[in-house]
Amino acid sequence: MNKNLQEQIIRSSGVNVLKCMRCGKCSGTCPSYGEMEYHPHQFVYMVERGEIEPLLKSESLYKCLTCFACVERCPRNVEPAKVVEAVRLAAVRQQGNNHLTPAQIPDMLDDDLPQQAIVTAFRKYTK
Amino acid sequence: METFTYYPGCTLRTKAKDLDTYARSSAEALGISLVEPADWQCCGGAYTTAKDEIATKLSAVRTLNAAKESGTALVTVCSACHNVIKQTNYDISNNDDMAMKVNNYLKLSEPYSGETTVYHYLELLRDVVGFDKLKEKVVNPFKGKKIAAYYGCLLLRPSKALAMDDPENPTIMEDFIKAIGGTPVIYAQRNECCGGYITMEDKAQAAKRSGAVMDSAKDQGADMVITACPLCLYNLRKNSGSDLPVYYFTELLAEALGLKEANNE
Amino acid sequence: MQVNENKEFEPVIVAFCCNWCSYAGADLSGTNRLNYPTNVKIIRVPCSCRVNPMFILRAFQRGADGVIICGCHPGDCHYTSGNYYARRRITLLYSMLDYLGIERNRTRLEWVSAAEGAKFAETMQKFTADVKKLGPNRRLEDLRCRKQ
Amino acid sequence: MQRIGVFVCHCGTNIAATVDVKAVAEALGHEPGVVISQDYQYMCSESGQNLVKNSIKEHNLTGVVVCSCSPRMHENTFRKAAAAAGLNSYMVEIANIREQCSWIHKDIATATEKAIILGKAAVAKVHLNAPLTAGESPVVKRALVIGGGIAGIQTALDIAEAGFDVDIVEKNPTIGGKMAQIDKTFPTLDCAACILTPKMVEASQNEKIHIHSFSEVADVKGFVGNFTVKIKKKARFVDETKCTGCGLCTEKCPMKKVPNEFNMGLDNRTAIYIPFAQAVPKVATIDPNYCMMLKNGKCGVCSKVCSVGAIDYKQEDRIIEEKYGAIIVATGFNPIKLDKYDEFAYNQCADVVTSLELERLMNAAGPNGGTLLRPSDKTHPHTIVFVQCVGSRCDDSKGKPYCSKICCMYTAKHAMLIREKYPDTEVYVFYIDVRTPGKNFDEFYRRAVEQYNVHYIKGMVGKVTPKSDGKIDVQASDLLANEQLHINADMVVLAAAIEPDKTARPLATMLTTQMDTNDFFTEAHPKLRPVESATAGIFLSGACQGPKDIPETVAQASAAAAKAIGLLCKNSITCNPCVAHSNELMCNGCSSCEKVCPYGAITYVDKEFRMPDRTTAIRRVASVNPAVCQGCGACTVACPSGAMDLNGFSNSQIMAEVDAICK
Repeated sequence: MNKNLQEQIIRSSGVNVLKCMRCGKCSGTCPSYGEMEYHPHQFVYMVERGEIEPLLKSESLYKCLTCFACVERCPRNVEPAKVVEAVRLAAVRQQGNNHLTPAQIPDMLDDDLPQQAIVTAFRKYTK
Repeated sequence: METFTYYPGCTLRTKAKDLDTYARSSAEALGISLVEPADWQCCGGAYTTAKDEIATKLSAVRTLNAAKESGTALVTVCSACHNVIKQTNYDISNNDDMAMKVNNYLKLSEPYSGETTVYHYLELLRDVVGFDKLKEKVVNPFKGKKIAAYYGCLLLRPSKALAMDDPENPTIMEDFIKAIGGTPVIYAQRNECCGGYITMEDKAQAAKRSGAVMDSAKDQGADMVITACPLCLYNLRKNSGSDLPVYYFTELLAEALGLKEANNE
Repeated sequence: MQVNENKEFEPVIVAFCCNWCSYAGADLSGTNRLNYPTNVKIIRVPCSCRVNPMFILRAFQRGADGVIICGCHPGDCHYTSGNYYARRRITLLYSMLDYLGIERNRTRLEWVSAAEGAKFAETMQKFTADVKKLGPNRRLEDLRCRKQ
Repeated sequence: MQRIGVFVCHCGTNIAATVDVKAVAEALGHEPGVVISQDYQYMCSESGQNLVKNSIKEHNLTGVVVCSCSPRMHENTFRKAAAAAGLNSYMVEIANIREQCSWIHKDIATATEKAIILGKAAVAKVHLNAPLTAGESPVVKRALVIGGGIAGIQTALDIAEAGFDVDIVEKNPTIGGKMAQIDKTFPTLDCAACILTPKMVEASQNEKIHIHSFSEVADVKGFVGNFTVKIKKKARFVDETKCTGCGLCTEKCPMKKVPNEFNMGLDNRTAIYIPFAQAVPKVATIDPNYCMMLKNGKCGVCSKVCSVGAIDYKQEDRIIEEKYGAIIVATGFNPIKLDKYDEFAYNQCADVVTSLELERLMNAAGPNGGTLLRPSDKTHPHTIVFVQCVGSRCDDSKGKPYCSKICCMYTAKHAMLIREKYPDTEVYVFYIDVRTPGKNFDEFYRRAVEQYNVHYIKGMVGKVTPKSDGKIDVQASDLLANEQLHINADMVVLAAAIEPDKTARPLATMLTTQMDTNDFFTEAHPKLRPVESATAGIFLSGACQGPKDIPETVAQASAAAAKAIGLLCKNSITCNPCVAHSNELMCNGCSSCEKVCPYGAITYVDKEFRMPDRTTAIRRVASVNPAVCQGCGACTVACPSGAMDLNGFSNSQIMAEVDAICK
């Protein structure tokens, strides 16, 4: 249980995790579910329990597509994607913890890849 | 002729020129003048919802403020730009703390507090031109063509901020398809994410998601898919493994209005 | 209420509520724990048409900063037509208050049904905020009535 | 000078938690005329009332102020207590420091300050109170039941049983309501029609019960014991007294493509129709939106085939007026619209249905004659997925905040019935919680799991994708297995939340009764007066007050009937003595009051007065009939000379309250 980290995530995301009624609809609707180690409902529950460290280290942070399906469909208006984003930001804000470096980019490019993809990746994965 | 501030965004200048040029020529034909602001900046591609992020929101506010200063509404075409700009505008209007911080940074001549109206090009067609009016101007209707609209995730969500259409049961693209003479195909995956954001890192996941979208559209009998997003177009064409053609909606618009050949000359 | 320069201005607001709709609406906002400022003090009357314009002037004279009258929605009056009488009387009172130079926003007539607890609370919040903006009622207050 | 006693109630912690009751009692003790000021934990309890009674006797009180809950709650309690101690009931005033103070404020200091001011206003008013004597008003021995579902039918039958006339107003062409559409009932699995239709017949044959079907309440005036109600009998274009219900017209009607609302639009009916075979009254109705004769004057087949000449294309809406002593609301519920939840593809796929639609699909009198077939292609479904809590238990922005209560049980019922009849069908139920409080309810659910092997999965469906081969991909989470599932289903059944009928809100306005934010009627007390509304003479029956299953609805219906009977048994009720009266010495005979009185309670009489010069003169003065006056006070304001005043709310009393608040 890490109170400081928990408070930071809650403040940064603006999400009230206590509104969750544990229906699992976020995970039922998540298009990236199969790729994730921790699923959307677990993000919410683990933040409620203050178990932030495992989330910070998890690859799941970079599997979330930020498609907001969970945000739109949550019956309790909990907005799980905003929790994932807040944890991801907390992770990449740590010194030397950028998920993406400019050096990696050339290998990922092809002729048709729109700029949008690169711009977005840098915004989401680096600080 | 009604004038609007037009924000193309980074991708429309390079890889998605089609989306841009057809949008411009069609607007002109429909009696709408799109004026690009000087020195616009990239919107950043993704909106950071975190409450403690301010810097990443500034470029979108500059664009919004440029429209405010010119006294016109702002029009975007790219789904991602639209999403970022509308979410920014919504938060500036509804979150005083954020509005204050943003304005403290920007030091504009007059603080910006969400005054600008933002239209997606589709909303422009629906709310300003009107689909009925558009229908009258169509010269090459897509008769008998079964067209599947792909909304993706950016155009509709979060619905509170985007307020464009019903997030689960949208009709704006279908109405557009009807206006240009086509037959819309409704399929359940039209508002699911194609996985575009992950395409650089995880091709397999992008292929799985875009494949699901294209399969669902094809399964319901679509002849083609249209989108407003360059990344969706790329991902659906490149990674889905489907033979179903994917176009920008503006390309079909220009063709229906009889402008496509003129453009290509 | 004395105007204390150090403290935020807290207006005195008198609310006349008809027994059948608005008083019940006020009770409902209580039952639903919907907050509104303590400045509002409710006087129960059988019907909005029981509110004599004289009561309103008396309130202003005694130092009230705002007076709000709440009744049933048009057409729903428990006594058939009382709220219409109230509406006409308030319209006349407005022209008199205009003549005296009392801001119109200090007096308000609102329709609140027994089912509208939320509307009651919102109306009171809004009215209190509006009266706060206007500041203390000085024009009509009879200083001889002021409690020292 | 009055001798006033002040009694401040703690209401447990309801008041005492936010208002310093001791400080209130102390402060009010210093008010002029107050001889005793006390606080007590529960002033409405017997010992609290005894405290009031004893104080009245001991201190020879002439006035009482109780600082407690709303006068709408306990004013009568304390008036009775005062009367028992020999003090006139109307010497009691209530300061509302609960609903209008402690419950809405959080800060103890300001809440206490406000409570003291409210108390002072009440003390100031009591100083000017005068003893009043209540008159009596007769009770009309007839009841009105609004809504003809199982709740309304049961209430009407019970009232009729007690010997009183009762009218049922039902907006549809037949009584029966939702229960008539249901196939089987839980937890006994007996057929709904088998237990409902005899009751419908009983209601129609009981000579004390008068059914106004296809009718609506248009207007309500009056008060407990004496309501005047206007009922709109909508034009059904068929003479009810002539129609025999033979059904020939419905067979011959050429307009056969009208969505059948009784079968939830799953099949079609004709433009002239009888909703279902056991309809009561069994009378045809013409739907003017589809009837070609009514739309363009071309057809008239029904009129030609009707042997009794019951068809009347010229029939118009008719308003009838009736007097009632009591009104019982039984307007019931509807499932919500599912447009907001199209991730479940309800609008995209015919085989995604609501539970009520499934009832019709399974019903022997339904569109498929009781064989469960998919609406799209009439084939047997082999995999069925049930989704719970669709629109229930939501954040306010997303749906209904309450639990719809009946879904867990009817889903277990559906699952069990399907497994019983079609053992080759796999049934999955996605649940958040299974809520089965009730007699034999959990046992019933367990039977579905253990005996019938229904797959209950803790989790929620997130996306439904219909496919062109007729299958439906259901994507859902299984929280216990920590897995995302894809089920290749043939049908999806959504347990849509239930909401009060749309007619309830306008009705509440007409009846001046309270509703909560979800449009359910509010009971007078959530525990102790669950079937009465806060408005005297209006009672609540069934799901209009909150989600309920059939046994609960029937229990509440009978309880509401008992309460109504209690009222109808009385020959008269004590009426309000707070009526207007005119000071003849001040009256100038101008007739202003007479013109504004909505009840015609004021008349003018010529009276002889002794003048100062010892002559006599005849003057025209106003006179109020206290039995007719309802005490609105319109006349008091109209009176230019200040002669007219209202008992209990006199000019001087209200001014005293104003002064106390403004000080």
